[in-house]
Amino acid sequence: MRKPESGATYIITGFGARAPHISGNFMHKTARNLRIALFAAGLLAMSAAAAADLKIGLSADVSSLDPHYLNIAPNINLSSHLFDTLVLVDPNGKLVPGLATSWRTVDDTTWEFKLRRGVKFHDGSELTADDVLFSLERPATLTASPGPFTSYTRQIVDKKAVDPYTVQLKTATPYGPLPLDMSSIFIVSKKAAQNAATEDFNSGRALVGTGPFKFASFARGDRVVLTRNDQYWGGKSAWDKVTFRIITASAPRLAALLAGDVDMIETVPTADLAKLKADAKFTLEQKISWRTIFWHVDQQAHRSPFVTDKAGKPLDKNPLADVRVRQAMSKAIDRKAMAARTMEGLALPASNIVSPGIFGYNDALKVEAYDPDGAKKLLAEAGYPDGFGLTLHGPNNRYINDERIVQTVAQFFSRIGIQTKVQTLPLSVYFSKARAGEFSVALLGWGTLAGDFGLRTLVGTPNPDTGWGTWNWGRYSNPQVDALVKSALSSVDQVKREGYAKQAAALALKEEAVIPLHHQYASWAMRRGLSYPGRVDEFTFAHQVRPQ
Amino acid sequence: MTVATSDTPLARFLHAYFSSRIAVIATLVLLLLTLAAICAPLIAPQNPYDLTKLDIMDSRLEPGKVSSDGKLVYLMGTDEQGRDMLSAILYGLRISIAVGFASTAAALAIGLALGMVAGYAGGRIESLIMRVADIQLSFPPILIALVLLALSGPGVGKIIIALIAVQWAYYARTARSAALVERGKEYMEAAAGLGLSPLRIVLRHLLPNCLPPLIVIAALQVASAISLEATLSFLGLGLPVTEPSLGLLISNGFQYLLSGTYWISFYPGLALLLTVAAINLVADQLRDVLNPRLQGI
Amino acid sequence: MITFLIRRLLQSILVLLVMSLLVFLGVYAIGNPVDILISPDANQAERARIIAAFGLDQPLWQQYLLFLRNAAAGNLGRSFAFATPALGLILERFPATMELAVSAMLLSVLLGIPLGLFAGLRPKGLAGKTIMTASILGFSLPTFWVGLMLIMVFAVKLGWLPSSGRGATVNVLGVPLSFLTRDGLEHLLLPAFNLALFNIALVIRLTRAGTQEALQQEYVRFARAKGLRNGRIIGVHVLKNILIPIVTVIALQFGSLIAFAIVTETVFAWPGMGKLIIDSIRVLDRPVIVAYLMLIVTLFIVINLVVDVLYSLLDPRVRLAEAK
Amino acid sequence: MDSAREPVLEVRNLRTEFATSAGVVKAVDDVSFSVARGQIMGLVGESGSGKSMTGYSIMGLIDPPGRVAGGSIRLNGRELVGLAPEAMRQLRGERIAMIFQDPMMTLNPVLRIDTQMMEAVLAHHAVGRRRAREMARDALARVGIPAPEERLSAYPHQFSGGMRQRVAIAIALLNKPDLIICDEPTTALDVTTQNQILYEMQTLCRESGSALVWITHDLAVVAGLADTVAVMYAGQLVEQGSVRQVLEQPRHPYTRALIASVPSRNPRGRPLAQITGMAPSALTAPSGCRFRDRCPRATNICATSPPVDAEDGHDWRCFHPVFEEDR
Repeated sequence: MRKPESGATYIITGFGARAPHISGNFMHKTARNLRIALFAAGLLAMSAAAAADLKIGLSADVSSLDPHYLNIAPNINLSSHLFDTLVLVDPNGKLVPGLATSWRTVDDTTWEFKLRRGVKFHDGSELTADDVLFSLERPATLTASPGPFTSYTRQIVDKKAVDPYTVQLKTATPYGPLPLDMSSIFIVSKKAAQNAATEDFNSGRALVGTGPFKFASFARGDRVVLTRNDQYWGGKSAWDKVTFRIITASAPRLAALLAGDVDMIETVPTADLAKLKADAKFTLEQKISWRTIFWHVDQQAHRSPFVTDKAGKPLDKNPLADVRVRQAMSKAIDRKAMAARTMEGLALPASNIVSPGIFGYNDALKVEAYDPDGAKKLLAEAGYPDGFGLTLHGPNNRYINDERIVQTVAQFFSRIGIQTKVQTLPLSVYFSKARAGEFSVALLGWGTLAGDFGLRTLVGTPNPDTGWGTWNWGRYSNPQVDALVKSALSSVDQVKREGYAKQAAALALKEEAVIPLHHQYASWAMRRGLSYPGRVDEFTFAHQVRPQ
Repeated sequence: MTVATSDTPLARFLHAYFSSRIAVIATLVLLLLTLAAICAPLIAPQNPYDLTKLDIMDSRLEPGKVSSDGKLVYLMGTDEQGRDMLSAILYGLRISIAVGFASTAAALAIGLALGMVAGYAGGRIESLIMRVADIQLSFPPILIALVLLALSGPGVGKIIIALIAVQWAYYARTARSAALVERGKEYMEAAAGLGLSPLRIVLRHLLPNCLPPLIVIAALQVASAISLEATLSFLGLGLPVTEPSLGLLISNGFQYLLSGTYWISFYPGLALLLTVAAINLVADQLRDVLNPRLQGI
Repeated sequence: MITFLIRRLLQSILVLLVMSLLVFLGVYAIGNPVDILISPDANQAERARIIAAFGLDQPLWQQYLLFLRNAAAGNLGRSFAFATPALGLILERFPATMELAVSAMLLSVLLGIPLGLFAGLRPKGLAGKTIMTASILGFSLPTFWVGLMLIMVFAVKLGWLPSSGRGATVNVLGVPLSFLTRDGLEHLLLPAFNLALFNIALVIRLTRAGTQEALQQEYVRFARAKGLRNGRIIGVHVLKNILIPIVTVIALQFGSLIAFAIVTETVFAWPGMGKLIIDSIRVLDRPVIVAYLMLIVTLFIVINLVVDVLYSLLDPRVRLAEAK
Repeated sequence: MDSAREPVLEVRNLRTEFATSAGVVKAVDDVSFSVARGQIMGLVGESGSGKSMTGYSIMGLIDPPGRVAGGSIRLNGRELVGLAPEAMRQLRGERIAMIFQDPMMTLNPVLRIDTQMMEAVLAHHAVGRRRAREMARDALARVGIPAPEERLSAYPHQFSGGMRQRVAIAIALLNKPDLIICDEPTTALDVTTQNQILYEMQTLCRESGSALVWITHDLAVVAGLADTVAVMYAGQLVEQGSVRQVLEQPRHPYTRALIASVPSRNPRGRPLAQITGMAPSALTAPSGCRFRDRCPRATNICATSPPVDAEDGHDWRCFHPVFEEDR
């Protein structure tokens, strides 16, 4: 753990220059934490052998152990225990050194990553630039994947190992978020993985990483067992053995914690928060998540599929295309009441599409105040004094209390005269239909560690050639916003980049490109005696769980 | 019962039927529940489907609490949307019972028609209908409904279709075997000999004789349709959230069970239990009375 | 006998074809699995490439024909979500579901027959009536609700049994089984009981009805006239006769148990096929859905055959008819 | 009645009642008779007359809601009414046996013959299974079943009706009982088989000395088989005596009508005599003389209970008995 080189090197984090020496701080703090952890672990190990076992109830199934196969949260969560990335994300969403100790731009389109020296894979071999290059190439070779990691490697047009501990990556155009992309690609051992198929990862044979844990066993749909990697470069974990139990239904997951079958669970059902808070046997940890919940609103001028007059006849003109109507809808929502009641405290009213603290968050934007009278006035101005008919769509069981959010918002809309109906659908149907533009107003939750990324995908003008607006269901389009986002993405200077991102956000949200509702809280509950920092990206990392 | 002395078949049936105290109670409970379901809009304190009537600030109130505008006492508490549970249960009962009865009635009609046609016509038509029915009966109802709903998406109409698809074969098979028995009897030949039209023979002669076992099966099927609907709703494949049936109410309240907010799940559960148990008991008694030899479930 | 088997086989193949076609049409109508599984940051070009990689860009009939060709060669395709052969994925979870279903079946027989016998022998008594009323409840209670109640009472409140999951397993002939360990048995008890509940009620009612009918039979009267003890009359003469319909129904119910395991597995986080199929439906993992249904159909064919065999073993009259 | 011989079975004022929702039904009402060793008594009546109930009462096989409400049943002098269930069980199949009407139904279809025979031995005697099997085989041989050893391992459905009834008879004879009650055992069989079995039963009884109560609706059977005969109507004995007395000089109008309705007794060409009206059940029978609605000789007095008259061991229950001169 060497101090980063000075001079031309600057450490890049999600917050860019605002925390130039975060890396050093991180090292220091980590070391102290580790000492404490080791001490505590030692104590516990003396008192009871089982104390070094940790059982965690996960809310989603791990579908594959291949770290490059499917880009979904549960898989990434697990892979993070076995593998490292060049750039790591700290609990607050900031980028910190991982297998790369530092990175810098050589020129506008070339990035250089310095590798940590002396890092050992689980099989004892040492990490070199070869493994990194191999790992960056591998996602593109997994053509059978429906959700590949190629989104994070596609900007790289060329890569080379300058020496065994230095890697250079080249992009076609200036590209600021590359380090963020590098936080998503797990570095595997070339030796173990080069001839391995996905099956070999699932059996554990090819599961050779540098992470804090080694693979022990995997019972699909039931549990994954890991054991400690004593050679971990970041210090030994407090846990000899970690068992992840997969309990997707929320009530049984909580029951498992209450019954003592697991030590800790993620995604605590909101219904039980109050009870757990009051129970001295358990500790609750909450953290604002990166996930923002908002409405996509169909902004096409012509007829919208679920907008009708009050009698149910389709309207030829789409009222939602009028910014005043969208503002009225936003004012009609009592976000505070919803956070308190529908979300039972697990939400922070939102004004942005990224959470506070995330790169690109614009704190100049204020949460729209609850103002039903103002909303009615705006509706009248827009020519709908009596409102109109509308159906809200949402997924069931994708985001925290999603089905209830839709219903509560329907309540609010009804009060300003918009006759609102609700339809919630299973994900399988929902995403396909939403993507096909079959809804008028549809709920989406989005988590990202960079505001410009989010804007590009959510409100950028949809264009298959540039890959913009892939999740822009409302088909909002503003060339000014597009231009600003483009400037942000191509800025390798992170301060400038964030500036553009904030401007773009302000512009888009002033026009209610989407109607933000809230940032959800991620939650963890654990037996007393454990502590977890809580992660903005909602992941549950055993190595960050500490005995108190 | 007062009808005990007269001696029409109906009177005999009624007398036998009401000789069991449990059956009397079950029938009364069922009538009461059905009445409550039919009159739900009249007797419910709130229209739980009217979003303007709900107030999120009243969410998860305990039974007996007063609404924030002071106008309403929530006898069975409120759910997470601030919906009066009593009203929601009454409306939910309405949907559950409607779904149960509608799907059974439709399945009965379809199954009866196909079964009679099979039994009466015989030959290739018979073997085709019965082959399909047999194949379908070899699969558990929940599996068929699950696949159909997964493929069609949720909705009242779709769940009714799924429940019809699950049930029709029972009736078809029963109707056919009853028709076969009747077909062999002399009066059928006589009727045919008299030149009566096949339709008339089926309606006037076959139908009445097929009915008793079918009524019993139908009664049992109403109960199982209601609980199947509840189960499918629990799996997220049933009805839309805004117009919850009993099963959906239970599954909405499911995650509150451990936290002590029991009423969201408990009262609908009780209503469902009462409804299904009452129907089952009625069906049980019907079987005993209509056809003592009809065995099994 | 052979024509019977051939006919069954043809029938089953037809069912398989219809089923798979339904799934293809259905999944096609619902949506595109890629939309659910795709990485949020993927662009349109990547999406198109993935769709092409799965062959989902081809006309449906071509996809179906390709599936048929592969299926004929024993290849049911690879799961979209898991990247492993769909059939292997299901077979991996098959033992857990089978274990659950078999335990539930045993429980329903072991509890249902004695209770039903008791109720049948004393239909007017308080205990008999209580059993019958309880069996109505067993029919009427929603499985998922009972499941959570069981967890609440036995795992959370009393702390006697674990709340969910499968316990330690032991490999027997390469099949992981959990009922051989204490931990495994403890984990098995609640879900098995939950799953068995409906069938316990069913067996009780069948047994009671059968007992009451058997008691009316002349052979029981004759047995009594022979001066046999009650135990023998009930244990041999009555039981052996009512076992025939019970065994038939229970064996046929086995398919239903496997299907209903979907609910129990969801509630108890039991890592069986049922959970897999629900998840697969959620993400439109067509190969898994098709493979699951294929396996289930095959299983049911086997069950039906087993029922026929059992029937002839139990009922000598059938055995003779077969021998002729 | 033959008082010279010691009665094996002596029934006095037997009353068997059934509690139904419509009230108490007297299925057997004030029935008295006795049967001596080696003797065969025919118990005749229409269906529903209570003759089978009488048999079941003797066997102790009356189930709730029925019960033996009064009277006495003595077997070799031992009182059976009120006997403890276990003591009664020990007698059943051992000292008294019963054979039922339908041989298709009496044998358990899912148990092998040897099982069903051996259990009858083992329920009463502490013998080994081998011995029990030998006894079973011998019993089969005795009732004329060829290749008894092989037939032992067969199932009931592999036998014809007549053979099955022989098996039932063999089972009844297994423990050499003092009394055998036969409840229309030949009704379901064809005439040839019926005659064979009748003959064999008679022989077997004479050999073993068992007393026999033969319940039937068929007077012709009684005529060829029995020593004495008792006629039942609506739960009561209306007439009894020796076969000769009852069949040749019937005193009760019902007995007379019954005899007149037997085809072989009718001269050729004359229509069969029919008893008018429906045979009553014990529930629907009128008070007083139960036959009075259907009786051509009935008068007002018949509304009261008729007395029992007796003459030379021949007794009848009638106000207006038929004598020779009336014919």
